[in-house]
Order: sequence, then structure tokens, then C-alpha cells
Amino acid sequence: MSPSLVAAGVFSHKKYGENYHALALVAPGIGAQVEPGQFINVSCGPNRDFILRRPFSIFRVHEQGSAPSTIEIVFDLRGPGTRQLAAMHIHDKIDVMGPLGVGFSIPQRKAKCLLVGGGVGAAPLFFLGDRLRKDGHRIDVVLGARNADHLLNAMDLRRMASVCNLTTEDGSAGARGRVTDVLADTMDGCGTEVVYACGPDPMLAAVARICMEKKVFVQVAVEELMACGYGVCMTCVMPLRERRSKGASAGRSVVYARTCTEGPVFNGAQVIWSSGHEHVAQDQSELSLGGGAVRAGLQPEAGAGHGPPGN
Amino acid sequence: MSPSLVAAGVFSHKKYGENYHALALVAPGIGAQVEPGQFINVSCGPNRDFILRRPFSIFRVHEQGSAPSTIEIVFDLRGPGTRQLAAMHIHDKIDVMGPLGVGFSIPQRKAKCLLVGGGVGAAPLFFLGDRLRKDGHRIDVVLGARNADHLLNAMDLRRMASVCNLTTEDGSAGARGRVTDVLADTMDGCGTEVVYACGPDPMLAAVARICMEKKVFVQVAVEELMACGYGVCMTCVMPLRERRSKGASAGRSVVYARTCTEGPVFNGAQVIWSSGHEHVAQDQSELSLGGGAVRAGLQPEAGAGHGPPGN
Amino acid sequence: MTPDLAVTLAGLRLANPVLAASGTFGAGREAAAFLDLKALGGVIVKSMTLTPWSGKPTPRMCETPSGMLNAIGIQNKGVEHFLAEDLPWLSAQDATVVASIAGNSVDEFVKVAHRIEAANTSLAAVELNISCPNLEDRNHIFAHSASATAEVVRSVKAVLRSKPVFAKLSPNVTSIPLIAESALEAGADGLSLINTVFGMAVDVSTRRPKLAGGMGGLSGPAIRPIAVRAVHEVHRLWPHVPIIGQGGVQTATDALELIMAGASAVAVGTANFVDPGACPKVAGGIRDYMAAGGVGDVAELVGCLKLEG
Amino acid sequence: MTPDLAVTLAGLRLANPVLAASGTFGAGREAAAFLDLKALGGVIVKSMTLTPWSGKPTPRMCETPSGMLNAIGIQNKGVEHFLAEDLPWLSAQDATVVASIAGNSVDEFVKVAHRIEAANTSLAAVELNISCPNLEDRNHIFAHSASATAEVVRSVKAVLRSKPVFAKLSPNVTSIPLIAESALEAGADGLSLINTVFGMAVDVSTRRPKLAGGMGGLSGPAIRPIAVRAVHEVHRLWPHVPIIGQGGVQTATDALELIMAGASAVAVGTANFVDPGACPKVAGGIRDYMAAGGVGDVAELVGCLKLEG
Ligand SMILES: Cc1cc2nc3c(=O)[nH]c(=O)nc-3n(C[C@H](O)[C@H](O)[C@H](O)COP(=O)(O)OP(=O)(O)OC[C@H]3O[C@@H](n4cnc5c(N)ncnc54)[C@H](O)[C@@H]3O)c2cc1C
Ligand SMILES: Cc1cc2nc3c(=O)[nH]c(=O)nc-3n(C[C@H](O)[C@H](O)[C@H](O)COP(=O)(O)OP(=O)(O)OC[C@H]3O[C@@H](n4cnc5c(N)ncnc54)[C@H](O)[C@@H]3O)c2cc1C
Ligand SMILES: Cc1cc2nc3c(=O)[nH]c(=O)nc-3n(C[C@H](O)[C@H](O)[C@H](O)COP(=O)(O)O)c2cc1C
Ligand SMILES: Cc1cc2nc3c(=O)[nH]c(=O)nc-3n(C[C@H](O)[C@H](O)[C@H](O)COP(=O)(O)O)c2cc1C
Ligand code: FES
Ligand code: FES
Repeated sequence: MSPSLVAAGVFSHKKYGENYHALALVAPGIGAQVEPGQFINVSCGPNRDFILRRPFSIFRVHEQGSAPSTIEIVFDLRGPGTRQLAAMHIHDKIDVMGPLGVGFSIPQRKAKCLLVGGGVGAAPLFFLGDRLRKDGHRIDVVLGARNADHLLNAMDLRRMASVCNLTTEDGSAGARGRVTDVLADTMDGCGTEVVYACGPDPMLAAVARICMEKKVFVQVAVEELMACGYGVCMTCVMPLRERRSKGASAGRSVVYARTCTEGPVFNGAQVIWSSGHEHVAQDQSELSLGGGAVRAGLQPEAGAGHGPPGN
Repeated sequence: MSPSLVAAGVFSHKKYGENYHALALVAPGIGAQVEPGQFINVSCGPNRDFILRRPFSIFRVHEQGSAPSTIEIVFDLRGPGTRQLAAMHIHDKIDVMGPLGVGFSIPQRKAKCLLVGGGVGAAPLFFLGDRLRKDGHRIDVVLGARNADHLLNAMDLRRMASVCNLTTEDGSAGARGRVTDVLADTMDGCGTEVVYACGPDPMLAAVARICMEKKVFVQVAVEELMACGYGVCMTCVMPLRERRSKGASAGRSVVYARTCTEGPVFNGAQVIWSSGHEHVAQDQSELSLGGGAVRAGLQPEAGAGHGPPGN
Repeated sequence: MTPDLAVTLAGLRLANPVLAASGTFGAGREAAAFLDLKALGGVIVKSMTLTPWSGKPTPRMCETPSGMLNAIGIQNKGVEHFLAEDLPWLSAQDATVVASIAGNSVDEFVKVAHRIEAANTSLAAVELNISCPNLEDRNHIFAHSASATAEVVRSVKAVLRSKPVFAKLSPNVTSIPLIAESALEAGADGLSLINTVFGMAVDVSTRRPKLAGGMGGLSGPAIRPIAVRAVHEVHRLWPHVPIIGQGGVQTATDALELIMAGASAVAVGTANFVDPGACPKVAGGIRDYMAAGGVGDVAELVGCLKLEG
Repeated sequence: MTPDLAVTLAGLRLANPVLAASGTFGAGREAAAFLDLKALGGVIVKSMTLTPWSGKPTPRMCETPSGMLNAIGIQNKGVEHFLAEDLPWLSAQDATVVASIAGNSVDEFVKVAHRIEAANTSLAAVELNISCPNLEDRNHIFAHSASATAEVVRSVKAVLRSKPVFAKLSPNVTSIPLIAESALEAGADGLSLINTVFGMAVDVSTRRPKLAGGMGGLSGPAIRPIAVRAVHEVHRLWPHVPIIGQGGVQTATDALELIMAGASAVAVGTANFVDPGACPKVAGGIRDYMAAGGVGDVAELVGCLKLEG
């Protein structure tokens, strides 16, 4: 379904624990068609500090009988945009663009699915879990966070999961540690065939590595900075390994794919994870040259990657 | 009294007719000391469209027994700042700077005072009228506006005035026309000795001219664009004729005086009124030369007054 | 009287004076979900290069007060992809299309221009994005040098004879009129003013630049006063040169500022990110302004700024 | 550990690195109603000229997104008034005072410098506001020319031997480092970066510029990315040259952006209009940042920006 701009109404505003706000929105046309892993791009109201929309994953979709389904997003307070959203009341109007992006692919045959989430990044797993269960797949869960307070709505996941392992960095709930500490064992114990992961990039990178070692298909939903959210600005790109078969450029190559339209869900095995600020250099060198990244780095008067700006 | 920054509380929010909002503010330290003709500079809240404060005259001061006096401002909706103020509720906090500027001078001996106001610009006349009456002066009033709806709270002025003449441009109240159409007759009829005028510049210019012809002392409160309101930026200046007695620069000269600190009340006979966009040229030529206004106008590559910007 | 919004700039005919700016509208495909591309004066597509460019590493953008910084590095699929895939699709939508060319050498510009000329398409005009580093001149930006600007324009004009060519100038220079003069002398049919303003932002918690590339280009409402000034400076010297004004346009009022300063058309950039339908809304607002003021032809407003008292 | 906020820039000793910018704080008298001037790192007073200047006609300012345009025309009462009235008063407040000199010819700069040197006061330093039109060079702005910049700096340094001199550069040039280089070669002890960005705004209802002077100088948060970029560009070439960063500072985070990019001190301009107490608040926020991060000396933060991954 192609995206549209909708004046959505706030249907409910809940809090999960200390940290998370959930807004359910009546967004005609969006609720009925959205897929797990897709997102919406939200205008948070006039503000001096920013001009752009803010992207949020679909956390859940609620069927409302004959009325349009409501979509729910969940978020933590980061900056001015989420602060403004947190001040929204029932019946307020929010300008929403969506549904956006390509969601998770659902197994064609019954499969044992493992959902892996970190912090508020776990949001899309709830909608995904609902869908997988409806389609009859087995679901297991590994959910992690800083502490018990930041475990996003673990109750709901526990209800849908056969196995649900929690981790917290401070040990305040579940095992002390990170999701990746329990991931391999959970996969082995559950006989996992497909992994779905959402959360911060370093977590996704580690999950993808473990899955690749185990040769288990892994889909990751990434969060990149987005200026437009619908594919025109090229700010949100992720470097992906691609296999090309055509002519001269055949063989392995690297492309920058748009997270907002070609993602946010990617095959975890294709993503080239950044190490710190910039992407792994040996992979970068396979990017086709241009006025941008790579060449500028070779110029003596500009530090690597710090060439003259180019739009 | 020197100005201060105060977190004022909204005490009441009234409307006068369709067009005017009045906010009474508990502004500790300001209410007790402010003089008629002074103003406050108000932060209207965060907004993308502007960063500066907005200046408003003191409309009235209300004694509250032993509690701090409240100050009241009245305004019409012009742009984003006044729109935000109009959305204020009781108990909201507003960041206020004040009291600012030099107010009206009050006659030393009993005098027949005429208050002349146009539109919402009449605001400071209410506070001034209260003071003059308390001091035992006779008050007459000429109040004008576009139409009956824009006559600012005429009732109150009528109560304090011996003679109160109203004018509207469409004739919907009082005489059809402008305040200046009835000014000379009112002055003659009342034997006016001092005139106090506030309103738009063209009205003030006409009032000042009539008073000068009649050799009646006239004080005008002007409204100029202000960046700071407390004397540091030099944006708010008015050209004044000055008589200097000292040395080389003796004789008639023109100075740009700061409306926010040397005004907003000026001797109407001293102000050089602008004709349209720029000030009258022959007066300008008496300004001391500098990189700014006048010389740049002589440069062929820049239109008059359109030289390179200078801070 | 229905106001006439049609304008012609050096042979570039637009149904209304509001285009989408290069790099903020892709090649129109994604925005077409939200609006009919015919409602735009025109689409200036993302700058294209001779070969595909991958662009800069991420993060590529950050927000700043009333604006944003970007350092995309002209990620695009190259001129062949444009001619084979994007242009036929755009033509099928009846969109008015302006190509934007970028390159790291004069030769690259010329080769792209050559391909465009040879393809002999329905393309309405060409914009030269000369805010690129010139690898043959120690990475200096073409648009920062009068001679490099002239060389690109002259060389492109020599091969691209069938389309009007607009040189898109950078505001990051001491004298925009000086660069404009050399672009015009070299044969530019019109000018696009302005590209982004160089800037930088720092994340004080990580002590790193917010953009992986360090510096970036500032766009959005914050730069509108700079764009209005640039258009005014150029228009008062060459009142007959058609200018596509751009920089910070969000509303019809913003567009009218540029038009009154001397732009015959405007391009909307960053505002498309927030609202893909921004261009027709701006055009509608201009129509309303004209209707309210009894202005029959938008050309009456171009450069109508009154400077004297 | 109490963080140490004191800094020294080429002999200019400041109790903390936050000064008030020239033209936004008068000579401190009005702001003294709101705060103790000793709480500021220093006060850079409104630019002074040889004789009193009356400035430009009104309107002299308008607001723009996250910024404002001004065209004051350096209205000031002249150097004699400063030396006789303002400086003694400021000294009595124990304020650290930086004088700012402006002029329309090299000779005017020199004469003011001469008066300052002759007065032999407690003045801490001098800033040269060379964003003025040079009447001897067809109204070109001094700071837009490397040679004019050098000439002003060299001539002033020849007479003003007892105080550090900071050249305040304009961002409206193709290469700020090029101008910086010539200022430094001519003997500038440090640099102030940046003055306002040239811009313009139009009132579409009257079809006139919003400023009587047409163009004006853009200041405020909108220009902060431009200031950060300018400081970074100069600092990476001359890491030992002290820089007073300015442009869009409202908060400690803003100041830290400039400091990390390479400024040894910052000046707060437009933000003073909204809050005369902005400078000490910014300094307090820097102290908090240092305390939270265990930074003992603010000098550790100067230019600490990490560029590589
Ligand atoms: C496809 C997608 C889906 C997302 N889904 C959710 C969600 O379901 N719930 C949720 O809480 N957040 C989600 N995010 C992140 C969310 O968009 C940011 O939290 C939000 O934009 C912050 O806005 P702000 O104005 O409050 O903070 P800002 O001041 O804009 O940012 C504060 C901090 O958050 C970081 N940040 C800002 N935007 C993003 C981003 N797009 N991705 C990652 N980090 C960012 C900034 O770098 C900064 O450090 C999603 C992001 C993307 C791209
Ligand atoms: C000393 C002084 C006292 C004032 N007292 C009052 C008062 O008691 N009641 C009242 O309603 N208004 C008063 N004003 C004007 C008031 O400050 C403006 O109406 C207000 O700033 C507009 O803000 P805004 O954001 O709503 O509109 P903006 O978008 O800022 O402006 C809308 C329109 O109003 C004009 N305007 C803005 N500021 C001023 C100004 N300072 N003076 C004149 N015109 C301006 C603008 O040029 C523009 O055309 C006073 C102004 C001054 C200088
Ligand atoms: C993300 C982004 C990408 C851009 N890419 C290009 C480009 O490829 N070619 C070009 O000429 N200009 C490019 N620009 C500049 C815009 O076309 C426009 O000139 C500039 O952003 C100012 O307009 P605005 O303030 O309305 O955005 C880009 C701007 C942005 C924000
Ligand atoms: C109203 C106004 C007047 C100014 N006057 C001067 C001046 O006289 N001399 C000078 O060097 N800079 C002057 N400036 C520039 C400031 O000192 C400062 O460099 C600039 O405004 C950028 O900082 P900001 O964004 O914090 O305001 C002035 C700025 C403004 C806004
Ligand atoms: S956010 Fe603009 S292309 Fe993805
Ligand atoms: S408003 Fe700043 S000096 Fe008057």
C-alpha cells in the first residue's frame, strides 16, 4: 500500500512503567493496511528546535469492529519531539505519514520464530508477534533492557511466547547481561529457524553475527536518522553487501540502501555494521567512488571522510 | 526603579470585545513601582517563528491590598507572539522583564489634560488617566479606532473624563473620521494645556503637528520594533531634534534616541516623523555621518540607504 | 480574473513558478504517492553523475535551529539510469522535468551533458550543481571560483545546445554577483540561487561532529534570509536574467519574498521532507495572494521590491 | 575537584570563557540592572568609531526563523565618550573589558587605536570589527579582502602595542582561513569568529525590504552551524591561535560546540536581548558539564573534537 498523509486523532495515551509512553491513533486508511515492521512518520507540532518529522514503529494495531483500526506507537523521551508527543491528549490531532517502509517477511511454512528485542526498540515485535501467532507460527522471545523498568511490556510477549527469556544489564529482572548472552542457548533450546531482531545497532550486529554463525535466517529492523522517511533525501542509508549478477559490476559489491523505503527491515546477513562512527573501512572501499565519502578521504587537506560537504 | 526579570503568574485573562485580550499578571516587584507610559517585555513562550520578547504597555495597575499589585496588559492579535499570549490561562507563568522605559511626565501644577488614543495603542492612557485623576488634574479624552469594536474600553475612559469624544473611521460609534478631525475643537473647547497621545505613528505625527500649531505641550508614546527593550541593541531608535549648547556641535541637531530607554514617551515637538519608509531627508542630513545611513546612500552601487549592512 | 501563474524562464515553460529542488524529491516516484506531479511547476531531479555515486558515510544529517545539515555526497545511480528509468516514467506522468548534473571534473559534467543531448528527450532544462569538489583543483568547489564556474558552464553549453542551462550557485562566496557574472558570460541561460550554506554541528556528549563527513550543507527556513539577499544582489545587476530562487521556502509568503527580490520561479527543498505536497500548496498560496491583490500575472511580482522611501 | 573555567587568550585573561558580544550589551550599564558584570568572562563593548555615528534609518531589525536581521549602522558615541564615560564606569564594576573598534578607513581605525593606546587604561583587549564598508575601496567590506584585513590589522598593531588584538572576521567570504591567514600574518593576536551573515527579508504586503537599509546581518541560533564550521576550519589549520567563537550561542551546549570546534572562549550576542543574564548562565552550564564529565580545566575541551572513527 502506498503511504498517505493523515490527520490522526489521539485515541488513548498510556504509560508503560516510568519510561514509555504509548499513543493509540485513529489514522484512517493506515491501520487497515499496515504490516509488522513498517513505521509512521509523525509531525510533533511546531517547535523552534526542529523542523522534521519523527519516525516510530507500529507497536500494535487494534481492530475496532467496523470502525477504522487504531495504530499504536510506543516511545521513550529522548528530545524535543518525543517530549511534545508525550504532552498529547485524547482527541488531539497529529499529522501522520504512513505506512512507510518494508516490513518483516513472514515464513511461508510453519516455522519456529525467535523475536529478539532491546529496550523500546522491541516495539515492532508486538505487532509482529500477533501476526505470527495468527498465522500459526511458534514464537519464542528474548527481551533485554538496561533494567526491569526498561523492559517493554514483557507481560504481553510472555503471553504469546513459548519461551520468553529476559535479560537486564543490572540483573533487576531475568538474567543479568545482554540479550546476546542468552541468544545462542535460546536458539538451540527452541530449535529456532527464523530470528527477528529490533533494537540498537550494536545489539543487532551481535545478533546477526550469532545467527550467521548458526546459519539461521535473521531479519533486523534498524533505526537510522531520517529526514524524509519516504525515500527522497538519502540520509537514512545503510551499507548492504549485495551480490550482483549483471555484466561488468558482477560479483560482491556494497550499496547504500535507504532504510525508510528499502528497509527498515533488512536481511541481517547483508548489513555492514558500523564500528563506532564510520562504517568498516574494507567494506567501504567497495563502494563505487564519487565526490563523496571515499575519495575525499584521500585528499591531504581534509581528514578521512571530512572532505568538502556535498549535498 | 531599575528593571528586573520576573516569573509572573497570570491572574486573569479577559476579552474586550472581539479583538482585545487583557492579561492581568502578578509580577512581584514590578506592579508597585511602574509608572504610566512604561512597558514590560514579555517572553511569549517557545516558538519556531521568533526568538525575541514582545513589548506591551502597562494598561492598568490593580492594587491588591497587602498582596503585590497586579499589572495588566491589553493587546490585539497580530502575529505568533500575541497568538501565544492569547492562549494563556490563569496560573500560567510568563517570563516578564520590566518596568522598562521612561513614562509620561505628570504636570507639577493642576492642569487640563487631554488624552488622545488610537486603537489598542490607547492602552497606556488608562493607567495614566488613573494617576492624573488621583493627582487632581482635569482629564478630557479623544479616542478613535477603525470601528466601534476597536474602541478600547471606552466606558472606563468616559468615567474618568470630563469630555470624551469618540471617533470611528466607519462612523459605527462617535463621529465618523479620525481623532485628528475633532482634536483642535476638543482642545479649544476644553482649554487643554497638556496633551498625551498614544497610537500609530501617523496619528501621533498629526496630533503633534496640531499641538505645535497651538503651542500646547504634547507627549507621545511611540511603538517601535524592539530587539532587547532595555537599551543595548539600538534597533528601536527614533530621530529627535535636539538643541545642543556645547562647543562645536552647538545649534540644532538630530539624534537617534532609544525608544526603549529614552522613550517610549517623547516630547512630540522633538520627534521627526517618518514619511513612509524612511525619515524625512532634510532632517536626516543633519545626522552625524558614519558608515551607516547617509554616506552609503551616496555610493553609486547601492541605492540610497541600501549600502552594505553594518551591525 | 483568474491569476496567471505560468512563467517562462529562458525557454523553460512552467505551469506555475514552484518547482521541487534537486535532492529533495528524488525523481518524483516516491512523492507521486502523495500528489499529482503535474501540479508542480516542475521537478528538478536529484543531481546525476556520469557513473553511479555511493555518497558519504552516515550519519548524513542532523537538525539545527530552523534548519538541517546534510552531507549526502550526491548518492545517485548515474545518468544512464536516469535516462533509461526515471525520465520515461516522469514523462509518462506529464511532469515538467529539469535534470541536475554534478561531477568532479569538467569532463564529467560534459560527458553527462553529452548523454543528455544525445538522448534528445522531453527534458525541459538542465541545472548545473557546481557545488561539488573539483578533483583536478585540489578539491576546491567549482562554484567558489569564477573561472571554474565559467569553464563548466561554457563546456556544457558547447554540447548541450537544445536545453536552457541554469547554473546553481553556492552562497559560500565573497561575492555571488561575481560568480554569477562569469556564469552568465560563459553562456548560462539562467541561475539557481542558492545551494546549501556550509555548516557544522558537534555532539558535545561524544565530542564528534554530528555528521560523519564533518561539515555539511545547511538548508531550511534558517537560510531564507541568505537566499533572499542572494537573489536580490544578482537581480538588481541583471534584471533580465531568469532566476530560480531557493532556500528555506515553506510557504507562499516565503516564495513571494524570493519572487519580489527577483526570482522568476522558486524551488522548494527541505519543506518536501515534511510535506511532499508542499510545492502545490505554495503555488496555491501565491495564487491566493495574486487574487486578493488583483495581480493578473505572476511576472508582475518578479523583482517588484521597492527600495526607496 | 572544582572545574577551572579561567582561560587566557594571547594575554587576555578571563575568569570564565563566556563574554558578551559587541553590539549586544552596550557598555554594560543597562545589563548591570540584571546581573553583576564580574560574573561575565568579559564585556566586548559596542563597536566605537573615531567620531560619533548616528547609524542607519529605521526599521533596523526584523525577525527570521530562529534568528534576526539587523542593520544598525554602528550607532555609537565615539571613542572619546567611551574613554571618558564608559570605561571608567566599567572599571569601577571590576568588569573585564574588550573594546571593539570600527571605521570606514584604515586611518579611522588607527586613530581610535591611538587614542586607546594613549589613554593607557585597564582595558583587557581590543577587537577589530572589520565588517565595515571601506569608503576608500568602493564600499567593500574590509573583512572581505585579505589585503584590506591585513592593512587594518598591521596598522592598528603598529600603534596599539600594549593590548592583545583580535580580528573579528566575516563569514561572508569564500574562504575564512584565507582571511584568517592574512590577519595572523599581519600580527593579529587572536580571531573572533564570526560576525553576522548577510541576509535580507521582504515584507510581501508592502513589497519593501523589512529593513530600511535593505540588507542586514543575520544573527541568532540560525547561524550557529556556520559559526561552528568557521571556528573548526580555522582551528584545524592554526591550533594555537586563540579564537573567540560567536554566533547563535544560547546555551552551554551551544558554547561547547564552538569550544570543541576550537574556540578558547565564546561570545553571546542575540541571546542577551532575551536574557541579559545569558552569559553567566552559559558559563554555569559549562561548569556543570565539566563537573559531570570530570574535566578539570576548560582548556582540555578546546578543539577536543574527534574527527576520525
Ligand atoms: C524506522 C524507525 C522506527 C522507530 N521506532 C521507534 C519507536 O517505536 N519508539 C521509539 O521510542 N523510537 C523509535 N525510533 C526512534 C525515534 O524516531 C526517535 O527517538 C525520535 O525521533 C527522537 O526524537 P526527539 O525529538 O525526541 O529526539 P532528538 O532530539 O531528535 O534525538 C535525541 C536522541 O535520539 C537520537 N535519535 C533521533 N532520531 C533517531 C532515529 N531515527 N533513530 C535512532 N536514534 C535517533 C538522536 O541521535 C539523539 O541522540 C524509530 C526510528 C526509526 C528510524
Ligand atoms: C513600547 C511598546 C508598547 C506596546 N504596547 C502594546 C500594547 O499595549 N498592546 C498591543 O497590542 N501592542 C503593543 N505594542 C506592540 C506589540 O509589541 C506588538 O503587537 C507585538 O510585538 C506583536 O507581536 P506578534 O508576535 O504577535 O506579531 P509580529 O508577527 O511580531 O508582528 C505583527 C505585525 O505587528 C508589527 N509589530 C510588531 N512589533 C511591533 C512593535 N513593537 N511596535 C509596532 N508594531 C509592531 C509588525 O511589524 C508586524 O507587521 C507595543 C509596542 C511597543 C514598542
Ligand atoms: C538532503 C538534501 C540533498 C540535496 N541534494 C542536492 C543535490 O543533489 N543537488 C543540488 O543541486 N542540490 C541539492 N540540495 C540542495 C537543495 O536543492 C536546495 O538548493 C537547498 O536545500 C536550499 O533549499 P531549502 O532550504 O528549501 O532546502 C540538497 C538539499 C538537501 C537538504
Ligand atoms: C543588533 C546587533 C548589533 C551588533 N553590533 C555589532 C557591533 O557593533 N560590532 C560588532 O563587531 N558586532 C556586532 N554585532 C555582531 C555580534 O557581536 C555577533 O558577532 C553576532 O551577532 C553573532 O552572534 P549571535 O548569533 O550570538 O548574536 C551585532 C549584532 C547584533 C544582533
Ligand atoms: S529518510 Fe529520506 S530517503 Fe530515507
Ligand atoms: S530595543 Fe534594544 S535599544 Fe531599544
